[in-house]
Amino acid sequence: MRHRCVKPVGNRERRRRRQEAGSELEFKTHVCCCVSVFCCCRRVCSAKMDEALVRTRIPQDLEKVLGVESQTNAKAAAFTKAFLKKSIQQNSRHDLDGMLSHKAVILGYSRPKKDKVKRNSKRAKGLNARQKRAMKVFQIKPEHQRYELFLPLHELWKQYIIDLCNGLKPTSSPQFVQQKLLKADFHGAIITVVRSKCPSYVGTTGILVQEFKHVFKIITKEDKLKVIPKRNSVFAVEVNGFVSHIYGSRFEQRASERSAKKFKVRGTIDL
Amino acid sequence: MRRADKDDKPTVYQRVVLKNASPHHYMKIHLVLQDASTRLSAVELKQFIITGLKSLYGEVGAALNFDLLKYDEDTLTALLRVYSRGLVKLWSSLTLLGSYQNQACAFRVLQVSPFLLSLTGNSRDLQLD
Amino acid sequence: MVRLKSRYLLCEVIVSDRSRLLLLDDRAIASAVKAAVARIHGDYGAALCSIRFSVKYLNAHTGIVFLRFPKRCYKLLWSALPFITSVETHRQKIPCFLNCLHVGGTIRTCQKFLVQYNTRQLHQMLPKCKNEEEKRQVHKAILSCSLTRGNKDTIEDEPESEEDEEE
Amino acid sequence: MNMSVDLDQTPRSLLVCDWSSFLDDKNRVSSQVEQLHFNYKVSVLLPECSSAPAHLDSVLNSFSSFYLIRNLPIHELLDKQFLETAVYQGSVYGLSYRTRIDEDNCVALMPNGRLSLSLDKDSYQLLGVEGKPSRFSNRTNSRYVISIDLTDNSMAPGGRGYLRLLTGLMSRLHLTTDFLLSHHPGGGASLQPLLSRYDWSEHRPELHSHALTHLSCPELQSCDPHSFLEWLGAVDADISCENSSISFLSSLVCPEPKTTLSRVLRVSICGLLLPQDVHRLIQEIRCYLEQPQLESWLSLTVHGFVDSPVSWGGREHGVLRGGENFYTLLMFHDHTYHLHLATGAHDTCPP
Repeated sequence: MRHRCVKPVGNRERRRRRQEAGSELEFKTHVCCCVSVFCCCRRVCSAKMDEALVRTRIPQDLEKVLGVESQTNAKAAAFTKAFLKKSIQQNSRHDLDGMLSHKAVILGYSRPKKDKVKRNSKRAKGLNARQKRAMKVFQIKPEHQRYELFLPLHELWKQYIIDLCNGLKPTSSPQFVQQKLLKADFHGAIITVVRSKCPSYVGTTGILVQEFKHVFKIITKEDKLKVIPKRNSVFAVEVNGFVSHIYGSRFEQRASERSAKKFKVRGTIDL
Repeated sequence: MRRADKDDKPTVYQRVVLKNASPHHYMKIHLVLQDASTRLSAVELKQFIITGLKSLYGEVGAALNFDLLKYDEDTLTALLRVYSRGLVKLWSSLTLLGSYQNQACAFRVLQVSPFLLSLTGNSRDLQLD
Repeated sequence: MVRLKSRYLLCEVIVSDRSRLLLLDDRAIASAVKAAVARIHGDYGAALCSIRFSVKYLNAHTGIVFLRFPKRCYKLLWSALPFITSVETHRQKIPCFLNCLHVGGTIRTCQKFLVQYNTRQLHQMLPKCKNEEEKRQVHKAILSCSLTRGNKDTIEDEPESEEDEEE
Repeated sequence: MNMSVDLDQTPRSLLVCDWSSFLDDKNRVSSQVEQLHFNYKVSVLLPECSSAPAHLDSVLNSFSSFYLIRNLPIHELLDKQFLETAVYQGSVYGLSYRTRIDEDNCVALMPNGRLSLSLDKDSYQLLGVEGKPSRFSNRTNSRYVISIDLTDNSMAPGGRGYLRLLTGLMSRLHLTTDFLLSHHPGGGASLQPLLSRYDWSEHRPELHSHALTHLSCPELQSCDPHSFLEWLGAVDADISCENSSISFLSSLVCPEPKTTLSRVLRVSICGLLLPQDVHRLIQEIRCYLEQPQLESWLSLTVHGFVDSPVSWGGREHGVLRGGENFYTLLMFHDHTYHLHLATGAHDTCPP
């Protein structure tokens, strides 16, 4: 952390100075290098188990066999120094450049966002709209578009509403029933369009098989699947003699979201 | 304003279409008074309408020419004739006339037409009982 | 750009006794115009006059008045101006009438006209001068007529010089 | 000078003037008369005549009677028996009574078998039959006009359109109005099956005649149409034209040049009048005019119903201020005639 904060400034500083006075910088780098070389040597030596062993003189007999002449201690030390200096100097210089460029990379570095990754993983669990469409998940096959197939659903729905409204006796108040119906699920209800801005929708009746945000899909007695926009239409739902009118324009939510939604008490009844 | 399509022999067949050419407009109005027993003469009625015009449109409005063609004192129903350009002024001042001699009153405009003839044949008067 | 269009009426207040001109102020003129409009055009006119009517500028020395009316009804309001016969100010009734000199869409055009008008007046005055001193003064005044000087200066200066000559 | 703002504008009005002769093959009087289906009032002005001639009187008295049904559900007009006895045979004239076209739902059944409904927005949305926005409603459509041809195949009893309209009128929009009915040529006999089920009454057109004396009359051949109509209206409404131009109350005067007629007879007849009867009357008047007389002209004015949803032909009609749709036929001795047709605002041009 500290590095990230401090070094870029120093780096920039240094670059600026290099531009100002190239020679001075050169010199400084050299000094720097020397220091680092020394450090290196020392580290290398200590890493090697025994320095003394290296520096021991080669025995006389071996000297003869190999045809080399052992140097004096001081001479050898000088050589090693020179050799190391020569060979390592290049590397250290390289490193320095590398470090400089590396630091520049640090400048623009940003922390990977963890939550994004999380969301991605979450989304990947389901299908997106296009995939759903391609796979026709929510489409009812033509051979299944039959009114009598959905009659049991309607029976279930009736039972559900009666349970929801505590038996739905004729004595129960319409306000109470409407309050319950407002939050109820309508899949399986028999709905009728009683008013619409578009006259051709008026009078259409059938079992509600699917509800989307903006449309109802109903299946009519003639086994036709009809898609009816909620907007600009009024629907009537009949349960045990209670007829409720639903203003579609005020009902434009998904069935699941509706339960949590608060409805406005007053509003225009105009389409 | 005018469109005329004439045949080759204008003496034989001629058709003229007049659009917005009527110089006058005619109004059938009915005065409703708070106290139904109050009677107005024709002169009083015209004077009353002129005061209405004067309060809404000032002296220029009071100078607006209109005729009280017919007035029935029993039913307080009158026929007015006004130049087409003054129709809106007259009508609006009738609407805003609210009191006659400190009693509330209102003018009901029954029918307005650019033809006097059409005021004599209003099918809304048909009574079948 | 959309803007509210107005018409500026450049009028001069004509009084018999010029010294009483100095008694005039904006509010007196405005109320006189409003009263005249209400009398001539009734409630309808008074309502139109209450929207964007204002007295933009009044020079009490020369009696020059700028009136602003909304463009859509300026003719109606204008028609009431000849009916102003007196302006009441400081509990005094000043008999006067308004003479409309120019109608413009902006104050600037009205000002240009006013400068031109006053120059013309000075030119007419030149032959009538009696002595050299007067002639010299009128010459000076004509030469000083231009719009390049400060806006208000021109308006105020020239009429004053004109006035000097008259006296 | 246009001082005020939009204060001198008046809604549109149309006056069509035709000058022609009955002897001309191209004259269209009979079609123009027949296209105005719902006539409320016919008034005839007979100059130099103190009592109506016998044959004119007989024609006026033989105007067919009409029927008023109270609280008729409109779906009864789609009744199969009614369609077969009345609509398909002859021509039936039906119009809702005491409904105002600017506030209520109006229904008209035209002789060509078209049913025209002028409905307010809420009723239209309930009914569920395709219609058109009315020319009389402004930007927000508050009135719709539905026009249905009952003689069409789809509107035959049992057909798709028929069932749709029937269920709409029976179950959703319970449209009930007082209804005026008349039938040509069957009269009451063709309507009897429908009438017998409801509260109905038969009405004769009301006949009024009024004699006027010393009437000043303009020169008709050269008179400006508007002045002529004004004069005729003044005569019809009993308005005196004897004013001086300086009188306070009224300055209405008879247009110059003028003559004075010693006697004038004004005959008017009110009710639901059939165009066929009007046509018969015109023929009779032409015969009457051929006799040598003092004054050789005669005028006939026919007023349409103000609240009818249709005027000439099947074109839409409405009330903006006056709802005028009338025509005046001024006939002369030499078989020439002047025909003035007038409609109010937003109506289409008469034929």
